[in-house]
Amino acid sequence: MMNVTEPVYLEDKLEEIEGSGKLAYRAEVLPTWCPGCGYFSIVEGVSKAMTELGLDQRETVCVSGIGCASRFPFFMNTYGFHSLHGRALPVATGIKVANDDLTVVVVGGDGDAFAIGGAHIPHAARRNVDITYILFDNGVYGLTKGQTSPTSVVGFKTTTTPYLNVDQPLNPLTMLLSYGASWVAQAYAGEPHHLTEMIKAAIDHRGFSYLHVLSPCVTFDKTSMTYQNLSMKVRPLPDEHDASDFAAAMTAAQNIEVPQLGVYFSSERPTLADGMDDVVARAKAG
Amino acid sequence: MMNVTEPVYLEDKLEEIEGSGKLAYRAEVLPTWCPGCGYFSIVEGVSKAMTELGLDQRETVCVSGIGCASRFPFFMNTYGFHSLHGRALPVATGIKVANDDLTVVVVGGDGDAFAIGGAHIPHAARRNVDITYILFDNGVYGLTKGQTSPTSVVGFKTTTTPYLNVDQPLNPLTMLLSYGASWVAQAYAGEPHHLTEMIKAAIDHRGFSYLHVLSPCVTFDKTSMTYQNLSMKVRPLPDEHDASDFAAAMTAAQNIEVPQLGVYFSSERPTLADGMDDVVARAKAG
Amino acid sequence: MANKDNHKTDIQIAICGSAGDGTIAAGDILKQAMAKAGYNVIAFDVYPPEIRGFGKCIARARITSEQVYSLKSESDCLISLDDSHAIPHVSEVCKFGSVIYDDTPISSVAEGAHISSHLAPAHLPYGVAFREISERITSSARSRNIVAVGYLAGLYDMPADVFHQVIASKFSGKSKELTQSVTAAFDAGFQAGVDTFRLHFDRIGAPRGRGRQTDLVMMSGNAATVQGCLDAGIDAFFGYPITPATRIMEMLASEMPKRGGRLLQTEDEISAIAATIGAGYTGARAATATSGPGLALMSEMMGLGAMAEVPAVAFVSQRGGPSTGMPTKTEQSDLNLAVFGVAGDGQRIVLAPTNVEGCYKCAGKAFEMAEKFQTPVIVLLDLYLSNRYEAVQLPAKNPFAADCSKAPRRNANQAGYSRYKLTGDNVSPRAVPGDPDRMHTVTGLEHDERGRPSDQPQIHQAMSRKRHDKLLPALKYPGITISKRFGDKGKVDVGILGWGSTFGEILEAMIEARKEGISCSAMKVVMLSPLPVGPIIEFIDDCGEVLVPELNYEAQFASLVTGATDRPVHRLNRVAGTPMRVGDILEQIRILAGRGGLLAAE
Amino acid sequence: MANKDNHKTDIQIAICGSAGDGTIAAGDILKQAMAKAGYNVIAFDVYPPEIRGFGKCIARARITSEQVYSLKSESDCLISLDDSHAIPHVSEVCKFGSVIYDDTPISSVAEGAHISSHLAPAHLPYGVAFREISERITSSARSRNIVAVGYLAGLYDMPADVFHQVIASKFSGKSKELTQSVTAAFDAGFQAGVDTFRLHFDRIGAPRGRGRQTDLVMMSGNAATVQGCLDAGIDAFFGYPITPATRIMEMLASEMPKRGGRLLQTEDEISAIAATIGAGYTGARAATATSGPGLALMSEMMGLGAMAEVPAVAFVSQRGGPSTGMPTKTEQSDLNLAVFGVAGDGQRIVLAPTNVEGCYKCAGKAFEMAEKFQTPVIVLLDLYLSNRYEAVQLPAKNPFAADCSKAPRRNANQAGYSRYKLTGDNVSPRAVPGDPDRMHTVTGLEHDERGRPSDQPQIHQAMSRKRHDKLLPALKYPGITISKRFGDKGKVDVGILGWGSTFGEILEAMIEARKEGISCSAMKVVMLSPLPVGPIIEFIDDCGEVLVPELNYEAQFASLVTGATDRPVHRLNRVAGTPMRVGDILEQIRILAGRGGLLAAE
Ligand SMILES: Cc1ncc(C[n+]2csc(CCOP(=O)(O)OP(=O)(O)O)c2C)c(N)n1
Ligand SMILES: Cc1ncc(C[n+]2csc(CCOP(=O)(O)OP(=O)(O)O)c2C)c(N)n1
Ligand code: SF4
Ligand code: SF4
Ligand SMILES: [Mg+2]
Ligand SMILES: [Mg+2]
Repeated sequence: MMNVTEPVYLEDKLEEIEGSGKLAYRAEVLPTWCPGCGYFSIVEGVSKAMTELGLDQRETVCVSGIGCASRFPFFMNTYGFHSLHGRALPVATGIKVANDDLTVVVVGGDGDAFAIGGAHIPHAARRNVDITYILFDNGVYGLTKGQTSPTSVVGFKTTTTPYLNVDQPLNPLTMLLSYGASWVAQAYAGEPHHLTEMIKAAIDHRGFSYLHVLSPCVTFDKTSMTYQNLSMKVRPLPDEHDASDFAAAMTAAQNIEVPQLGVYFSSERPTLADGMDDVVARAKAG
Repeated sequence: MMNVTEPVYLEDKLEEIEGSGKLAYRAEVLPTWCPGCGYFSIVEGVSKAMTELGLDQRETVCVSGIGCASRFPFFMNTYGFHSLHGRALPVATGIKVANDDLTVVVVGGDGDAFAIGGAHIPHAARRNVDITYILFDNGVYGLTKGQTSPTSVVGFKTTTTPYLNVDQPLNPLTMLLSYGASWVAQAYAGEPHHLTEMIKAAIDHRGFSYLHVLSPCVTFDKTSMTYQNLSMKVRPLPDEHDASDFAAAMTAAQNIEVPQLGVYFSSERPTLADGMDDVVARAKAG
Repeated sequence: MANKDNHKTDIQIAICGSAGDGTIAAGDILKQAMAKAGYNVIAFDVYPPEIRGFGKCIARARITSEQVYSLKSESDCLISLDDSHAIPHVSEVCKFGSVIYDDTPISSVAEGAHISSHLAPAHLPYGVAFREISERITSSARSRNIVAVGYLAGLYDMPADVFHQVIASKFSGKSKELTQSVTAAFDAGFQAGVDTFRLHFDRIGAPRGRGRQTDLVMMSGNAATVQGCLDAGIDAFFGYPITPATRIMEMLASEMPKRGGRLLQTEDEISAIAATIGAGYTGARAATATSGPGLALMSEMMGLGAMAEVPAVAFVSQRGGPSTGMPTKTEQSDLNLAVFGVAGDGQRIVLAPTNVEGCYKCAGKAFEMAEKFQTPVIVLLDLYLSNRYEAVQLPAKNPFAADCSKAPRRNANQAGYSRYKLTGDNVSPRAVPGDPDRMHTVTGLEHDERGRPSDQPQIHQAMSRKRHDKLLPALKYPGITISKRFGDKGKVDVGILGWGSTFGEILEAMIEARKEGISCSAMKVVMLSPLPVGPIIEFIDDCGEVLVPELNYEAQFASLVTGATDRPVHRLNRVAGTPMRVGDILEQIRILAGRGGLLAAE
Repeated sequence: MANKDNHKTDIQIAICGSAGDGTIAAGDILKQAMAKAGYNVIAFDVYPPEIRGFGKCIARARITSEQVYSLKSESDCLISLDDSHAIPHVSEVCKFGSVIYDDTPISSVAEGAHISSHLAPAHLPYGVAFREISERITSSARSRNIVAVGYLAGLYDMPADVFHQVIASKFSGKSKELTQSVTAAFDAGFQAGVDTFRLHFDRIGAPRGRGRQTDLVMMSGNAATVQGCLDAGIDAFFGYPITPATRIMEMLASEMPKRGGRLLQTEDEISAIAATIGAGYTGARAATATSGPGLALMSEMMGLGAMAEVPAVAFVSQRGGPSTGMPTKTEQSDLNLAVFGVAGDGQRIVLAPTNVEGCYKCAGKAFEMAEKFQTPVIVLLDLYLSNRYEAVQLPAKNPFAADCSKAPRRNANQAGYSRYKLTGDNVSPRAVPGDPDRMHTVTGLEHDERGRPSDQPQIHQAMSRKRHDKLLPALKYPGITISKRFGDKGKVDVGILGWGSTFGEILEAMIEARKEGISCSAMKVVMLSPLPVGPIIEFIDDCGEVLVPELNYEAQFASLVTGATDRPVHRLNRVAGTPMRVGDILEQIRILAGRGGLLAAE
């Protein structure tokens, strides 16, 4: 497993991007993120995954809320909806209910998702809306310049917690599992290859897939979720891990000391659209 | 364990209430709920628990959102805040932050909590706000006359799902555990004695205590969460269950076929107020 | 009964009982039957507050041969299914009006508990053994409400057959026995009514225009709204229950799937409007429905709809406010929120129908406008309009256009597609996901024509103008009444300017006033945003004095009008939770007619 | 330099560079020092949009000996720390103004990339080796911004000592070496400036009034707001980050705990205002801060505050809208939302300060009023006011009252305590949790005096009146300016009616107009709800024509005023994302003065 302990700089990536032919899925404008931001690997990974999956750009929609992460749709050459802080999931749900043929990729930051958007995740998951939700977790509010987020560690010093954060962080993986998400995985911006594989699998999954991506904010977090720290901590899920075993997934997800990368849980069940088709069938049967 | 398969009628309870001396904690007005509503046992249980704990009414605040359940504060002779649909927890958090001496009991329905209020529960739990949250789960929207709720079972027929509900219900217990609630238990309106014990323990707990109460809506649910069905299904947690073992709690909570009653998880950790005191201390130390 | 024909009919029946008595059901059968018989019917039921129990229900129906616009404040007949609830309403029975009640209370009641001891001398008492008859005929007391309706029908010489038809259709699906026993209960009551000695004027006259029975249907404002959605071809609906809008979602939930439509009860109002906008973004016709508290929560997302220029329709049925307020009482106090409740200069279209037929029209047209102008559209109803029943005739053929979206020209240069192109009519050609090679991102950030975020002064200035100006043509939108004047033409002494459900009472008051020889006319304003300033100014300038009656405390519409026209108006505000009284409006008209320019005095 | 004293000073410095150049820091040192020196300073920094990168920063400071009210549209001196960003701003440098830039670019730059080739003939160029000097003195180029400030100070003959003091305090806490090297960099620049041959009028005159140095402090609107909260004894704060309000929470986060106060960053704005109201319910002084999008989300909870009559303070700093809009640009387009954005007739107090000192006053008084009138209070700021710096003098002694709550009388009958008692002043004695034997439940449902849910007509009518009338005395609240007239007294040709940050530009324009002999005066309205209708009408009736300049597209304040006064006004609206230009206002004044009554023409 290759570990990146150095930030990935945009400059270094430029030719690679151009060479890759992945530009089909990339807008002309290059991301305006800070050099070294983990998000570059994600936009990389998504376009690579889309290329390899051969997705049709005009049938693909990227939906986001507000935040650095949520700038994502502007950097993609697909249809995009840059919505409101915390509301990407309900917007995406509306899109899928109205047009189930579309491939919908939802992205957002940790604050966007677990703070202001917290009421929507359980329902997108339990309804098994057929979308892919990629969560950019940098453990901080980037766009507003460095406040604590629901995934910030205790003791984290920010502009709103100058005397250190005292709130215990949330555990997104156990949460998503408890919501009934039919596919749950974790990746790390510092491991672009694995990240890309995960993105492919997530988009491939029929139903609600949740991909949690650990991604350093090089500008507002020098102490906590840095490349240095993460690269030392992360491990792959043990080979013997059985992604069809919910209890096992729950147990693995409880290990917050050592963030494990890979697919925690994967199962097939009817999507929201399936359910709605049944409803229509029953209604027409009368 | 005594099982009630018959609805509890207000009339039958009247003298008992009067005789009980628990009226100290009861408003003169009797609850306006439908005769037989499971909620009567809860208002009973809370006043009984308060009597036995000898709580000071003027130092006690009952906070609620909107719903049949949320009418609760009007029926209590304590301070009360009947707030907005889904917002009981943030209101209660403000109350405790401002005055930590108060005993705060928050009540709400399944829709109030897990639909519109869903964003607030994770944060009240992770911050370990020192309040007691009693969730009246009847698996339906009572006050608005019978629509599906986040805990309604698949196949449930309501006015908004005339062709049957297709959304998989949420599992509040695993959710609250994943949020980091420091005390999680389940009770049943049909078992008033156990219910009262649970309420006492919940109020006793220092930190965020979550008590999930299964409570039939006799008016809008004739098929699903009825006294009949519940009384047949519920079981006590096995005696060997260790409430200090988080993993064990998680496992027990995953059993949705057989709702188990009792304390799933209980642990001591600093409350939000403790954390804020530390912050003040650090600030003053400079 | 030749005399019947040349005998105008205008009787109002009030049926009063508790939730358990089948009060609403009885009223329902009555109004359905009389509409079937070709009468003009306006009905409004009053429910107990949201919390369950044995609260009071009142079903009121005004049955007339001529077109009328509201209920009367006095009823001609009161039927008591529960004396404890009905007694306070004896006072609403007019002189020589009749009171029908059960003369066999289960137990001998306490002193004063029986309604008969509360009647005025001028009231005609009819004590009938509802319960006894019901028990005799159906071996249960549960049909006593039907017996009462039957008695009324017999007493007033109403045609039994239409009642039979209504009962049959109402219980279709239920067991045959049930239908039969209910019918039997009705007939027994009917006979009792026929056998009762009664005065001539109890009888009702002939229905208005003959042979129209078939196409006259009894409909509530909510039902008409639903029909409008269906005829406009609604694809998706997202809603969260809240009184008095819940019924809209409930009716759509049973109708839409039959047509392949999709409905989702969301986790809250924010997600309801978010999903509506998400669906609208794909080109679908989508809507949500809520009341004031829900609209408040939707405010931010409505602003996104305006900024990103996404079509969306929101039905908002007002109730008593502020906050949770009075969920089962009517009020018109969410106008400010509907028109002004958005961060920044986030305009949108706001329509407020004034009657049941208007609900149908506005509902359908709302989808057209949302699409045509790429904007959120709010249709502002209120509890009185949502739950009020009128006998209406819907157009034979579907009046709504299927697709009003301005699509990009086929062979237009697709490369640099500009979602927010500045065009002559300020509406930009709109591509949706699935369209080839017009990929773009919509956003709530200010943006250039391509949709790229920008905070350049000239761009914000140009886009602000675009978003404002593109809505103005809505004021000339075909097939819907934007504003309309009634009554005397030209200069008049008194003008009444109204909106929403209250306009029915306004019309009644104006008609009365003109009978009294006061020169006056009334104008209804259906489009509240953008506001038809021109026509309103014309109207105001034609009137010596202008009165604006509305059901709110802050005179929200009056202030809106004055703010937009620089014209002073007189305000008449009531917040009783009940419809405005025709008499109250009339009184103000008289005062204004009596002495002009008491404006200063106000 | 005797001539210094009788020489008025009014120079505006603009420092322009990219986020990495320490542009804002340089401007900060400059304005702090000049304020210390006793000058009147107004400063406003422009940041790049929220998303990170190397966007343009501009720090502008206007330094004067007399009191002024806004920045000038032209600067007297431009310092370029990055030519690519500064070049577009050469045009804002006035005739004979100076442009200071680095004459040693790292590499030989491309044709036209150097600012010197963009100067106008009338500009005085000063090429200085910032980078070289910085590297020589501090062996790093990072202090070139300090060198530039030093050069400016030397060039303009500013007192070096105050700069030394500011640098010292700014870097206190940092290493001693750092402070020394920075000071050294300043001195090197200063010397270079002194040694530069310069024209007389570059020198600045004496500061205004002597010996006031000490009590003059440089403060931003947000900082003044924070000071107001602290002096009013804020107990609890709940907020969610959003530009441009975030700084309020951030400053409170470091100050409140020192005083034992508690601050919580909540999960969203709904919980922020909910917790604020929860805290207010216990009797604490609590507040939140947000911008338009957050206020939209708070709308429902604000309505609860109004209905349940709970004190709460919300600071709302406006930015470009609608929706996410332009987060780093200023605008005044949330007035409608602040005043009308609530379901039902849910009134509240809305205050809009017009300058930094006003932020302090309004912040403190907001807590008093919220308590006294048992209501939510919105303090409406905007980005320009939040981030604008002024040299202000805060009152020597704390001007805010500690407890303004109307408590129940000790020996009042405690049994049936009525939380919502109807009283003479419409304010009910308020018990809070902990008070003995006054247990009660507050609610968003309509309620009787005891707080019991009720939808009785007379109760709703009475409570609606109570909630409306209780706020009216706020219009006479002591110790705060509700509205105020400036300029010519009595009848005037032109009146300018303004609110919020724009009033600075309005005053400047009025002063200019009067210099031109136009009879005019200006009125600022600080309380937007309830609106001081009386004074406004008086003012309007004194003016031949009234102009309402504001930074929004829909003329929100103008419509509010007309709606409340029946008086027409002229509208001047700009949505450039930047402050209103004094020249634009002046031009309108001239037009209006030139020919009255062109109203019809409008
Ligand atoms: C309703 C609303 N509240 C607050 C904001 C301000 N805001 C923008 S992004 C953001 C949080 C960003 O953090 P996160 O979601 O973790 O994304 P990141 O920037 O870290 O990628 C906030 C609070 C907003 N735009 N809208
Ligand atoms: C913002 C808002 N949306 C909707 C409603 C309408 N409403 C009142 S209670 C309720 C749900 C009640 O269900 P639940 O929370 O399960 O409580 P229950 O009545 O079953 O005890 C709804 C949707 C409201 N009052 N406010
Ligand atoms: S602020 Fe942090 S999250 Fe945002 S772009 Fe920069 S590095 Fe990435
Ligand atoms: S409706 Fe259901 S929940 Fe509400 S009071 Fe009646 S039985 Fe209880
Ligand atoms: Mg983040
Ligand atoms: Mg429920």
